[in-house]
Amino acid sequence: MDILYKIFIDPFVQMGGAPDLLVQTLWEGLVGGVLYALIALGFVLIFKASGVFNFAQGIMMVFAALTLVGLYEKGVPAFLALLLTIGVMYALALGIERMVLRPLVNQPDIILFMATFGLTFVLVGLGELIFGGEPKQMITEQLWLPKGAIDIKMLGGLVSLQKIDIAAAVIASIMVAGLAVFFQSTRIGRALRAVADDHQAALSVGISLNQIWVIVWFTAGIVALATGIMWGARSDVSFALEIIALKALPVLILGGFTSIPGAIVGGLIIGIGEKLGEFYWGPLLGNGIESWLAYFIALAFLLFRPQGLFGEKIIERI
Amino acid sequence: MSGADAIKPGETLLSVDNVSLAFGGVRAITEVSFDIRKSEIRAIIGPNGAGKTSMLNVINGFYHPNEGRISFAGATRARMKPYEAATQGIARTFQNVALFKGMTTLDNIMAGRTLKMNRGFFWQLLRQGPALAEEIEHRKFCEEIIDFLEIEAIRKTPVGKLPYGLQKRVELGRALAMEPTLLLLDEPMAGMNLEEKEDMSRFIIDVNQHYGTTIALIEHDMGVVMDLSDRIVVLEYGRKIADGTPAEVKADQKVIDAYLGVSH
Amino acid sequence: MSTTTGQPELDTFPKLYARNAAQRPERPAIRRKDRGIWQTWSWAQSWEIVRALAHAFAGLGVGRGDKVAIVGSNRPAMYWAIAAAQTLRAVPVPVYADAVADEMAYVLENADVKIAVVQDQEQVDKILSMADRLPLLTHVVYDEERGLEDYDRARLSPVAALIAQGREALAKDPEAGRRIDASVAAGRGDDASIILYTSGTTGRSKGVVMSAGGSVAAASDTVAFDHLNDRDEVLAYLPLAWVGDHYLNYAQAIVAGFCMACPESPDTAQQDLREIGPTFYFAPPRVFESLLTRVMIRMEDAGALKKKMFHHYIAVAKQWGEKILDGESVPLGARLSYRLGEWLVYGPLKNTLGFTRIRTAYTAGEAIGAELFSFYRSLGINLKQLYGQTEAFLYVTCQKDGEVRSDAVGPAAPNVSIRLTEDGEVQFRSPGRFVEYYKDADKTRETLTEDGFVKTGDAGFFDKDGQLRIIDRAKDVGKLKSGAMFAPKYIENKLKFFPNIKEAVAFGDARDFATVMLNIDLASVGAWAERNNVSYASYQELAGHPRVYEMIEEHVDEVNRSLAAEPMMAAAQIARFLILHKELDADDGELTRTQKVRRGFIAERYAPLVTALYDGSNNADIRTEVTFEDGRKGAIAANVRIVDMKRQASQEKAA
Amino acid sequence: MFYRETGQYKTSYAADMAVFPILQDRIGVGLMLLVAAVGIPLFATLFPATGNFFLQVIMIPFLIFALAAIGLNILTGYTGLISLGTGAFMGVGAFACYKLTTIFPGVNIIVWILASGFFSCAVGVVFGLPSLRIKGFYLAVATLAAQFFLQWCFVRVPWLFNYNASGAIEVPERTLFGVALTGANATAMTRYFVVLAIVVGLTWIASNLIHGRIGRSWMAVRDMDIAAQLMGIKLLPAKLLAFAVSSFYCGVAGAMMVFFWYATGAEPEVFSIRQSFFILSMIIIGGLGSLIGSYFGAALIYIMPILLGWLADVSGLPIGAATIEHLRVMLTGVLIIFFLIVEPHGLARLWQIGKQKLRIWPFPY
Amino acid sequence: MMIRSIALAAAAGCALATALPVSASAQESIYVPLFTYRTGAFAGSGIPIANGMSDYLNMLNERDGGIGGVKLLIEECETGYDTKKGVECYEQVKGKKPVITSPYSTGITLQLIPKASVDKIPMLSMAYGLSASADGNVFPWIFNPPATYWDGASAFIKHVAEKEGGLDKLKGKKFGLVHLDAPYGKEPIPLLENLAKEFGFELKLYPVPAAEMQNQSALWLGVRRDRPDWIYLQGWGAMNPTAVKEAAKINYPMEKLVGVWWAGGDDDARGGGAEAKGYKSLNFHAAGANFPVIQDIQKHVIDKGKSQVDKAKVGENLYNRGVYNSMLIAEAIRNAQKITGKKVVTGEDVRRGMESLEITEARLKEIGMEGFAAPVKVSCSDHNGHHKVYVAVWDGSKWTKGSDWMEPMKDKVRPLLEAAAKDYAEKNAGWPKRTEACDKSS
Repeated sequence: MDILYKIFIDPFVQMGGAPDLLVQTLWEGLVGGVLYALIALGFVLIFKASGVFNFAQGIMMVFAALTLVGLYEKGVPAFLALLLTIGVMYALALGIERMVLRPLVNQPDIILFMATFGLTFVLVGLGELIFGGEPKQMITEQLWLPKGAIDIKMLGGLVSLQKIDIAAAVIASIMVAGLAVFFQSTRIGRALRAVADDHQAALSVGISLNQIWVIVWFTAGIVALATGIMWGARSDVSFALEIIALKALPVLILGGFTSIPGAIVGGLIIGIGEKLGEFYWGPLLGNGIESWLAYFIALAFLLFRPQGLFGEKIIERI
Repeated sequence: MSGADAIKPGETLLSVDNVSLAFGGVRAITEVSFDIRKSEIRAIIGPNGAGKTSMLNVINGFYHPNEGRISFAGATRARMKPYEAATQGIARTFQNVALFKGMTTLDNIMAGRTLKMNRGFFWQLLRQGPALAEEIEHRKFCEEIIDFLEIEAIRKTPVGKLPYGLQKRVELGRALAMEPTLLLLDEPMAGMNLEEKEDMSRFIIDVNQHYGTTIALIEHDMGVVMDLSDRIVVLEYGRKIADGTPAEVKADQKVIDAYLGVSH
Repeated sequence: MSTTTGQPELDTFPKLYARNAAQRPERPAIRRKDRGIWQTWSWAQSWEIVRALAHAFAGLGVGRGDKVAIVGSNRPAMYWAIAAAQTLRAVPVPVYADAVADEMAYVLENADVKIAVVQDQEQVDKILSMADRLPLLTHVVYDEERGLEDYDRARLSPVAALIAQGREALAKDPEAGRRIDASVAAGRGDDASIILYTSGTTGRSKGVVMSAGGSVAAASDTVAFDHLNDRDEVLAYLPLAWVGDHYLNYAQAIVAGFCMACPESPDTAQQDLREIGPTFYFAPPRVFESLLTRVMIRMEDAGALKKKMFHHYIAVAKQWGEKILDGESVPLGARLSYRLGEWLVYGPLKNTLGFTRIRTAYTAGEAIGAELFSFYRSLGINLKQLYGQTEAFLYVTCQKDGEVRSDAVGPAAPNVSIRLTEDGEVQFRSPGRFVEYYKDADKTRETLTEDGFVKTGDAGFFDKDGQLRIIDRAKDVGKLKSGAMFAPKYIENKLKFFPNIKEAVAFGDARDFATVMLNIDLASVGAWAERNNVSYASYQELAGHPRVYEMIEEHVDEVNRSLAAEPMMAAAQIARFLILHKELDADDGELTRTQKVRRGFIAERYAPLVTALYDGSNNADIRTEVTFEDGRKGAIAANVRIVDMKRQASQEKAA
Repeated sequence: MFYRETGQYKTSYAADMAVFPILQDRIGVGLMLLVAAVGIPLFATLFPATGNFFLQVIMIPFLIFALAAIGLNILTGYTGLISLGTGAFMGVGAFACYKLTTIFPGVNIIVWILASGFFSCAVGVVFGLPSLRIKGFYLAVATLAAQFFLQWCFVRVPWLFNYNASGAIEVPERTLFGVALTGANATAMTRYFVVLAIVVGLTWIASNLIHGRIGRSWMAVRDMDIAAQLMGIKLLPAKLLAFAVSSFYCGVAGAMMVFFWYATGAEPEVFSIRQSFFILSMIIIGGLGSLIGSYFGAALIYIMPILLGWLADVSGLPIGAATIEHLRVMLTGVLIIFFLIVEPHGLARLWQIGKQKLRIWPFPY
Repeated sequence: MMIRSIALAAAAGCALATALPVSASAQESIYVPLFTYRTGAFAGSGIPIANGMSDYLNMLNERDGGIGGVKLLIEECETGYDTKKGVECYEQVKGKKPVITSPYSTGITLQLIPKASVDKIPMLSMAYGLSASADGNVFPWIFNPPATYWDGASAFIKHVAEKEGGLDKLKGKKFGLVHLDAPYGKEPIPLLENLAKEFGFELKLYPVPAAEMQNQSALWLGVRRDRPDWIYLQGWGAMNPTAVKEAAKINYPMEKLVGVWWAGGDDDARGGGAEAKGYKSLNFHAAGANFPVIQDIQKHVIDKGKSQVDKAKVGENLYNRGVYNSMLIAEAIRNAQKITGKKVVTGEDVRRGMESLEITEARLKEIGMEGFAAPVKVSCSDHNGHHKVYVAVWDGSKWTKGSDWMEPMKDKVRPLLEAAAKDYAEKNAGWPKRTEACDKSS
């Protein structure tokens, strides 16, 4: 009975008992979720347009952040470094398209997946070779990102919102909105959507698939850079961050591999779910359950909706 | 199986009773009833989108009808899983060849024997003794089919490399390996040239005569259908509009209007 | 001198069969690729089946002297049926399975066939369609059930059922077994063993009757000559009704006790050959030729390095291979180089061709090009030539190991005597000599001399090594108007040695000069065309292509040079030639079933072309009827170009 | 070139259905086994220093990884279910073996190595359950749940590591006929022989399974699951069996890794997600749906970096260990991509093509 | 067929075998391999340590021509903090007769502990690895001076008691242990639990899964909820800076956050920025470059361009730790030379040298390390020494000394440790009894 109480009653008693903590937990979950969603967004962009399950998305995030910080450390002014990094991400997209995607066009998904796996090795090696393996401080201030916290007294307690987290949420929203506008209202964006729906159709519109790949990978690179800056600001910039990127995977299961809203909503559900789980139920198992909780949340969802959050019910055609 | 064996040629093997099927709001089949008699060749025809393939899918359990019943070999059912259909002796081929592309012709046909093979896991580990004996026994059976379908030369060729016509033949072989009581053929001659169609027709007739297999087939080529089948069901927009011998169907005004009148 | 003379009781095939079953019961007698594997029957099993079948045949009324037609491809059941008939002292009559109904009807009618053992529905249908012409035919036995389910069974039985039935009867009734044994024992050397119908280059086929004793004796001689034993294996892929198959596979197998393997189907014969890897092999030159053509074509597509290696070692083989094969002394370096070549090229090549295990191989039937012949020999294949005839039960001459040449066919086979008449015709007397032409005493008298020699109808001479050289059919050797000798086949063969030329038909008898009609080889020229960017849509278009003409002209020119080098032939150099717009085809009667050209028929059929060849025109129109595979008839029309050749001066002096 | 298939005809189905129907292949396999069982040990005896290094650093892990790769290949290559939980399943085997041998120290360790496979087998089946409803990459991600959950258990359930203060598996010494098989006193040679025997035996069994009814039903599920159902193949049991067998192999590999390779102990970290990816890359580079490919993949992915490092060493270039490592990592990635471009179906396909070329040598096709 | 690949591997191996420089020139020099990790997720801590280790030994070669006139053959082997590669490194160096190994990874250490006695190569796991290996009677070949994790945890409690006003004030207090959820991180738990019982304080555990090192917000929310009075941080790599930042985020008082010595990297604290000011970390050596020994390194190695170190980072905490580690190795070798009278010593000699190592204040001064570290003494039974540590405080830009050198609670640690060693030997059936003779301390 005791255990049942601990599982089903106690956490809610706690929530009610310290609503400020609940709000704080939700906020942390929200911020974590936003960042997961951003990584997932990178995956989705690439998967949608080129069918590639980009395992290297996590490393791209680290690589982007590392390039930014590394350039700064080498004496490049912060905003110039940011511009240069964007350039590097473009070059990377171009290189990947030329040297990986193009030779492997029309290969089965798993082969492309594996190629991106090889890509992670290349990026890890390259990143460490150029910038060294030491963890680096994110140049938060130099990029005019806010520091400190806003403490709000509420619900009989204190809810502390880190400005950087607020910035992260804002930037994430701007990026998502920007992408939405990009997809809806620009020629290239529409082309991208056409590619996602039907490669043939896209070709007939007169858009080169190769160009689209470059654009998509570049866009994913930009998203990775943004994510890298945010995560870097929360801890530091090192290759250990790569593992965090795996968190985007349950988000993908939940949201679907091709759905941008899915990635965002999935990210938030996972982020909030795992923070609540860890915070209120984690102590039952001695904490640290965050490492797998997200996957179980995603799996549980999947059992009820195999098509994911925003996927349509699949009728198997024979 | 014994149920199906007990039925004599000419008696009803399968009856479809007032079956309706809908996907979401789209009605694929509406209140269709017909029967298939043992040892006959039964054709299901109709214009594209008439619900023919859906009908086959209902018969072998891929789709579950929203309404109506299906009786096979005396047993009536509302829901059945595809592998249950397989155990009961219903085999089929697909409109778009659904072979196991990574396997050879022989392995594909051997896969059709899966249900008949039952040596335990332990012997499978060793692939000796009873397991090997069983493999050999079924290999012999499959070789008969290979011989029957004249595909000796491609026995060990991966099916992915075969031309389309041969793939269809291998698929027929795989279905035959199940020793089906009822064989469902979904457009067995689609995309074939004249010669291949003649071959396939010959095989279908031979299967029917040689093994006494009951066959239900969907086919677009009217000439072939009229020649091959004993009786024909005509569907249009998911409804049955005619049912009878080729001659009767040919003479049916509704069929002429709906189907034969349109160039196909 | 035959090995069986000491044992008079072993003078028929059934007796030998029984001996094999007793002496080597476990050794394989016959195999067939069927249901994916080589189904094998040992001599004991095989003999048991033959006896059962014989019993069943007897039940169908087959008795001594009755004729049993055998129609089908090489399959154990067919061979068993032959043996079963012989067991009953009946006479098997194998018939070409691809014969059209009319041809077949003639043979069956002529042979007074009582029952027919056929392969499948196709043959059953054929025979049923001519049933009214065959009043004597009482029963048809078939091997394959397929498609025959609904046929009236009164006069139709499956061979398997007969065997089962016979087996059961033999098991039940010891008396039945004794009857069979008695029939075997009663068999005598002068029983008719088989009737083989010759395809005949002209006219209707004749039934060549062989005696049991003679057949056994002949086979025993060659078995001893080539040291064949019961470890040998052959692939029975030649037409069952042809003497070659009956002799080389059936007769020799029974005498030597070796195993004969039947291919799965004619389409897979090449693959089956590769699997079985026969130790004794026979093929007509055209088979070797097309194999070589295919080898060369496939090598064309190989990488440069591999190609270079291939040609290098082929050159090495050309230089040393035959010497090594003949046991001559060869420098160590060459030997090593050859050894390397064996590992890199010859071994794998023989392996892909299925020749790895060959101990003895023969070719015969027509002349074989020196290049072609030595190509195979240089790889280490003991390829030899023989000269033979149906009337001789195959062997007349054959070459001894180590004394092999391409331009001659060897000395007389063991126990064969040969003489040449004054006008050069070759005549022989041999143990296997035929008894008579069935029901054709006139023809028999025409062919068989008083003293028991057979007139071969071939012209030839013995060269200085004592090997026979065949020039042509004696009656075909003609004279140009100038009186110079014109041997059409000799010219044709020279032309056909070029891979690009598939067939050649030479004219010139009683004419001013020699001319030829040619068929290009589609595979070879097609490949050449592809390499040289010559596009074409049909055989006809390719055959008429100016560049093809150019190429063929070079070949003809080369032949002329070589003819000029031979005093007897120099006058018959080719003055004009044309390339035919269609392939000569047995279905159109242009070739015999053994793929020999029927010159007279062709001259008639293509009369306008022949006229044009001699009236100096540069081209001619021709329209010919053709028979398609499904039996439909059609016609092709074409305008064929004719090319004038420069003739060489006779080089007698220079040479 | 080496092949002389002429005359190698089959007169029985047993011979025709043999795994190596061609004599030359059988000779080749025999030679390989001879080299592995006699040649390599001989070499190691003659040159003990390099020999030991060779056995310990190259051969033993190579064989173990090959076995794990075979395990994953059964699941991914043959049944078409991608798994990213290999590392954890290996861990289950290792921990199970540790528990078994410490609870029942009297039973021979080899028995427990094999028995431990059944534990990972059971765990594999549980985590294979979602495979009925989800496919492809979705399933792959779902298997990550197994990876992270199990890894968490390895750290968090002290019972699993016998409450060791080190928190790790401490491999006790186990002997067979007085010869140490595990622990620091077990020579590389002894361990090599045990590993070789187990890996060869299990490879043989895998080959048996794959060539029989079960293998066919797996491949049927992989190639066309709808049609497979129609053949009477039940998807869930077939998939779960694949998970079970696959996990068994991974479990045994994991147990061997700790007991016969590391031989003294191992931290849970060994069974991390990296291990999963490591094995996955082996089968993809080696060739999906190929046993030999599993060996090739293991060789390329595991041995190649060692060779690269060694080459850098030998080359004597004045570059630091870290730079070499960076280059090595990069080059590994480049080679993975390179091989995928050259032959997306893996080294096994290259091998197949090469073999075919030899069979039809000197012809190009 | 699969075996063919084995042959391929074998062929490759043969090439490898013939080319490996086996026991090259071991006679003229002393071979000291250094297992380092300059790559991978933990490179941040690995690089300064690796630099410190190499630079000190190189300095000895440059300045003194080695030890006792014998050159040191120093070779780094990159492990990437990966056990797999660590084992590879070990096998690679084993053939070349190293006199000592220092694996610099708890995982690799655990691997190598049983091998050390078999291969006769002593192992130094300086203040890491298996705490129980401090028992020289059970682990004659393993050395882990100057302090174990348990010493560290006890020192933390001592420090707290000092600040709170005595051990008796601990009663009813709440302590948190934020640790990496891995064997290393969990190591202090048994000791802290014992002490909790004894002194009546409450212990709360906050494990950080390895995959979540940089995602700790939920954990720190828990800290905020539980409000522990003090927190001990047993973290590693990227976990540390994240923890410090998160602590700052929830406004946890920095002076009550104490890290183990491995949580005391400059980068660990720097990440927290200004808010990290006051963060504490245990230490057993000084940070900073103001020591003669560091000056010598600067002069003889770095200035000559023979180091990979970034000049700005010389004297950082972890760099100095590398130096300290190498100093222990060097002193053990020197001691071995002294005991045996040999110049070129073997692994067995160095084991003896290590076991009778005593570095006094005087000796520290001699080697330019006065004030750099506390004296060290190792004995046959005590391979650790449980030496003094101090609390370092981050002043916002560098580490400063925040307390005096203090003794850990040796009396609490030692019994626990001996029990653990006994337990280890029992669990590892057939663990060899110590047969090595004992040298008098020099």
